[in-house]
Amino acid sequence: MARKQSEITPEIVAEHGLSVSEYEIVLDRLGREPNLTELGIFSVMWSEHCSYKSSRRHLGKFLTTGDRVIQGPGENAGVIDIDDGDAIIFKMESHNHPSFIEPYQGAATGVGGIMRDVFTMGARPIALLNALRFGEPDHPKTRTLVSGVVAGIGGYGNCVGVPTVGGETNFHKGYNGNILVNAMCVGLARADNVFYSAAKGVGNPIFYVGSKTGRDGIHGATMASAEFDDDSDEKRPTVQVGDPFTEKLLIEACLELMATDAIIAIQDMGAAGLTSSSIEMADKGGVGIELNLDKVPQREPNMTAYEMMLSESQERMLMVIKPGKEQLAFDVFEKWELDVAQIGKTTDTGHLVLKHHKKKVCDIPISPLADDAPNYDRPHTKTAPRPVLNAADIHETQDYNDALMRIISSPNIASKRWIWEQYDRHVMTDTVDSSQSGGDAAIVRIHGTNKAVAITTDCTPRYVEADPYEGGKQCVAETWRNLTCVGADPIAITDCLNFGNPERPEIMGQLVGAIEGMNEACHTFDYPVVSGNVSLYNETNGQAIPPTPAVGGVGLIPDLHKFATLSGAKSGDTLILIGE
Amino acid sequence: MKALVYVGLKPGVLDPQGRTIARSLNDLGFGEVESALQGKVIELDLTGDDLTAAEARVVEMCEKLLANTVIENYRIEMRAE
Amino acid sequence: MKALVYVGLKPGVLDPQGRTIARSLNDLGFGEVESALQGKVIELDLTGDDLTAAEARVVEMCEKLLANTVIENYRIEMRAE
Amino acid sequence: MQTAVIRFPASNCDRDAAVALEKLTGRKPLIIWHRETELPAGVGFVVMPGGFSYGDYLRSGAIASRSPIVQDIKAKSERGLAVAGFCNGFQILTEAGMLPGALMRNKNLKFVCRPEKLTVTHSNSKFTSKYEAKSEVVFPVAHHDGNYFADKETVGRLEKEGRVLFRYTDNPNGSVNDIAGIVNEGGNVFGMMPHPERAIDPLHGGTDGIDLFKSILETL
Ligand SMILES: Nc1ncnc2c1ncn2[C@@H]1O[C@H](COP(=O)(O)OP(=O)(O)O)[C@@H](O)[C@H]1O
Repeated sequence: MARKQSEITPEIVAEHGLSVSEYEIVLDRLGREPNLTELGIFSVMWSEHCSYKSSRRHLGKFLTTGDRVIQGPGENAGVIDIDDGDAIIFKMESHNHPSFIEPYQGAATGVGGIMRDVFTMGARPIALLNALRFGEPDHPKTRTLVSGVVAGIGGYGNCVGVPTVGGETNFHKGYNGNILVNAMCVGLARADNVFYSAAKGVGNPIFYVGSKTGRDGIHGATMASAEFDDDSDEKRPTVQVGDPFTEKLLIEACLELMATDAIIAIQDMGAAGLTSSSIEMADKGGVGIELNLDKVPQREPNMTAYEMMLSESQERMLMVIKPGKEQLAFDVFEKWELDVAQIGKTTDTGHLVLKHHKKKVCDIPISPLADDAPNYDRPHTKTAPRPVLNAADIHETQDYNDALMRIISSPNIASKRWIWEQYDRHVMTDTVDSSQSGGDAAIVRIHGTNKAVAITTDCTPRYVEADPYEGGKQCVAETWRNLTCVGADPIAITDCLNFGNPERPEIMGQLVGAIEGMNEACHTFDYPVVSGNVSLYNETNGQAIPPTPAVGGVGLIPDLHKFATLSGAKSGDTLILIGE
Repeated sequence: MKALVYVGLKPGVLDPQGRTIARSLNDLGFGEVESALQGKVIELDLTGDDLTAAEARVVEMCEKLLANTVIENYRIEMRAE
Repeated sequence: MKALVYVGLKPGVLDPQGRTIARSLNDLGFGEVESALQGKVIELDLTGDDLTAAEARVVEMCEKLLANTVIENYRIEMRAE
Repeated sequence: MQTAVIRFPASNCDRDAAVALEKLTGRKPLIIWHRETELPAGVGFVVMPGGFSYGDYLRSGAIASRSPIVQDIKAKSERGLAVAGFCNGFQILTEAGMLPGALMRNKNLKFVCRPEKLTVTHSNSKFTSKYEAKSEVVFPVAHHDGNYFADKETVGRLEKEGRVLFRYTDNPNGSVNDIAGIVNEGGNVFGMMPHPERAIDPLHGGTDGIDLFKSILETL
């Protein structure tokens, strides 16, 4: 491989977010200097987002197994058994930063991404939820952010035709500079037809399906490097635009192909699209991968290998097809009018090899990319406990009417109807209960049966801020209670851990405390974590967001003749208070 | 006075609408269509008669509301009529 | 060759988008905006080089798909480049 | 009675419509792909389902309305074939010229999803014969482009000829004369923005939609 000795300067390494010591490991594992494409690949694989380098060791503490767990964390989404051969596949994910930059598209692509995680595994998405945190209502940016985010979530979910059945919305000044947009998707599959990402077998064809690859979302480093910018007059936007129409076609096409036995492995192209999807598939399957980038469907001319590998264009999937089933795959995807191409094959080299314009542009061993990813034990300090409020110190209000008015007019308590009325809650005609009734959890019937899943998302950041451990416990417990309240047996949770900069010990302390508290609740309830996502560095000018471990819970209602809802109370009914 | 504001996606931004339009024109037998882009035109009726001053204000309107400058470009055309 | 197709609402058809734009501009302090209309521009890349023949085809595209003549008017601009 | 549901790319209420038809006819409807050029013989009632055909790009329903199967359905409807379009299906029928007028962006520019009260204007139609005239029903709405518009003359004709079958009591989208659903001159092609197919099940959306299906199915 021809390369100039000086190609990778310390500045370029730094622009790629790799520390000096991380780059040392790259040099050591490769036994040479990487070229720019290879460096880009290491940088995204070892990014916080892909490698969970600050949180991995702590996430490992979570209870992740249980009687009903078919697949815990580690795949695109978690899978649980809901009897009769049915499985529920679900996950929650953040799209915080993109939504702050461009609220409509950021939120929309967040919904698209989480749905792909779910249907990648063979599930038809049946419900969406969203947990939103915004700044103060009178902050100058809040109004635009709220309306953009809500329109984006609705715009995507409504078009794809998956009901958005619930969520939560908070306003707090701690989110003025960093809003949180967490989306959860729940899908339904047959337990014996779940698809995984391990690319098994050598010589099997690799298919690319979905939208063409453009220069979307390729970050900083490329911008700075003139070599990669043909028309430098126009600074390239890093915002990705969602195309729910293509997503809908992808869902239908993938589910149609999944009903045959043509797919060996499948993975959606999320963050760092082609890079992380191909490496994860190869790593899990213990194989190598060779891709011919000339075959990648491209939206723009003159794309470099670097750009193709780092592009975050949306609505794309990578799959390993059984030899002999290529034509079947082409037929299905072409019927659904999707771009499709055979772009490579699995190999026995254990390497990721990329060819572009007949030249080898990348050749790196896969195992270090995945296994040697940094895994830090960042220093963490325990959050100092706050003094407990003494009830006696709080004066009784003189005017209960006024107190009540103040409570119900607070944006956090007030009706969220303005939001959920923009979401199609009824499509698929299995929504039994949703935001509309204000019940504690949404209820979605399993199509054609008399059972249902109950779904909720919860988190009270001010509790977590006061005491991460207790607050973490509370988030999990609240989902448990909300599911129980509608008559469901809680089964498992997903989570989205939104925190500030983990390199600050006090922030790391919040993260560790919350995880440990959540985990205690999980053990107490026998309520495992089956999937999740971590979003760190949510801070502006050194001001971190309130710690926000959003939890999504799923439970089963075995018999729809027995469930509870908020609607239906009549005057004269008896009210009963249970608990302390 | 009138201002015509043309708003379109920046080069490189995915235009799903344009793509879909081009493909369906092809399907309808218009094979000569290679690609399509969809943009917006906003026509504003303005009071006053100082075109230059008005244009500066329209730029402000674009930045504040009419265009989403994260993903869109705009172009302004002023007319006296 | 390029064709620019401008599609706008016919006079008399209520334009909720335009009205909202005008109102929000007023709210943002742009009192000079009396009214706004929102339309579409569709830019087509076409093969071939006979502008006149191509324009006739674009008219057909408008009638068949690009404009809904129940509520919309269209205008075509051909460019050689 | 054999019924059919047309499936366009990004239809998303095709299953909803199929469930409703199966429940009310006892027979699975045919699901017909938009690229088909001819409706199979024996189909007596066609539903154009809701959704976002072609992403609602260009205009809602526009691209779908140009697909091959719609041309065949249009021709057959001129000879009496019963057709109903709900939501995106209604948009497709207007774009195809099978019903007058157009569906524009909701007046407040927002997507709206809620149960909506409607008045059945009269029961002298193939689609409302099972309802009492002037009765009130609740169907869910879920749309972004449901603002029905037609020029004065057309609206006048629709009203005079009794072709407005449903009206909103609390207009959610700015439709002229609160129009929620209309039929063609022949009385055999019907379109509405609300979703009767989402109102056939007490656990989901109520059951007020059943009589609409019963009305039309009975005539076949
Ligand atoms: N962003 C949202 N998306 C969908 N539904 C929401 C959203 N925010 C709130 N809701 C719904 O509004 C209802 C009330 O929410 P909330 O005020 O959080 O009450 P509670 O804390 O009792 O669940 C719930 O049913 C919830 O699902």
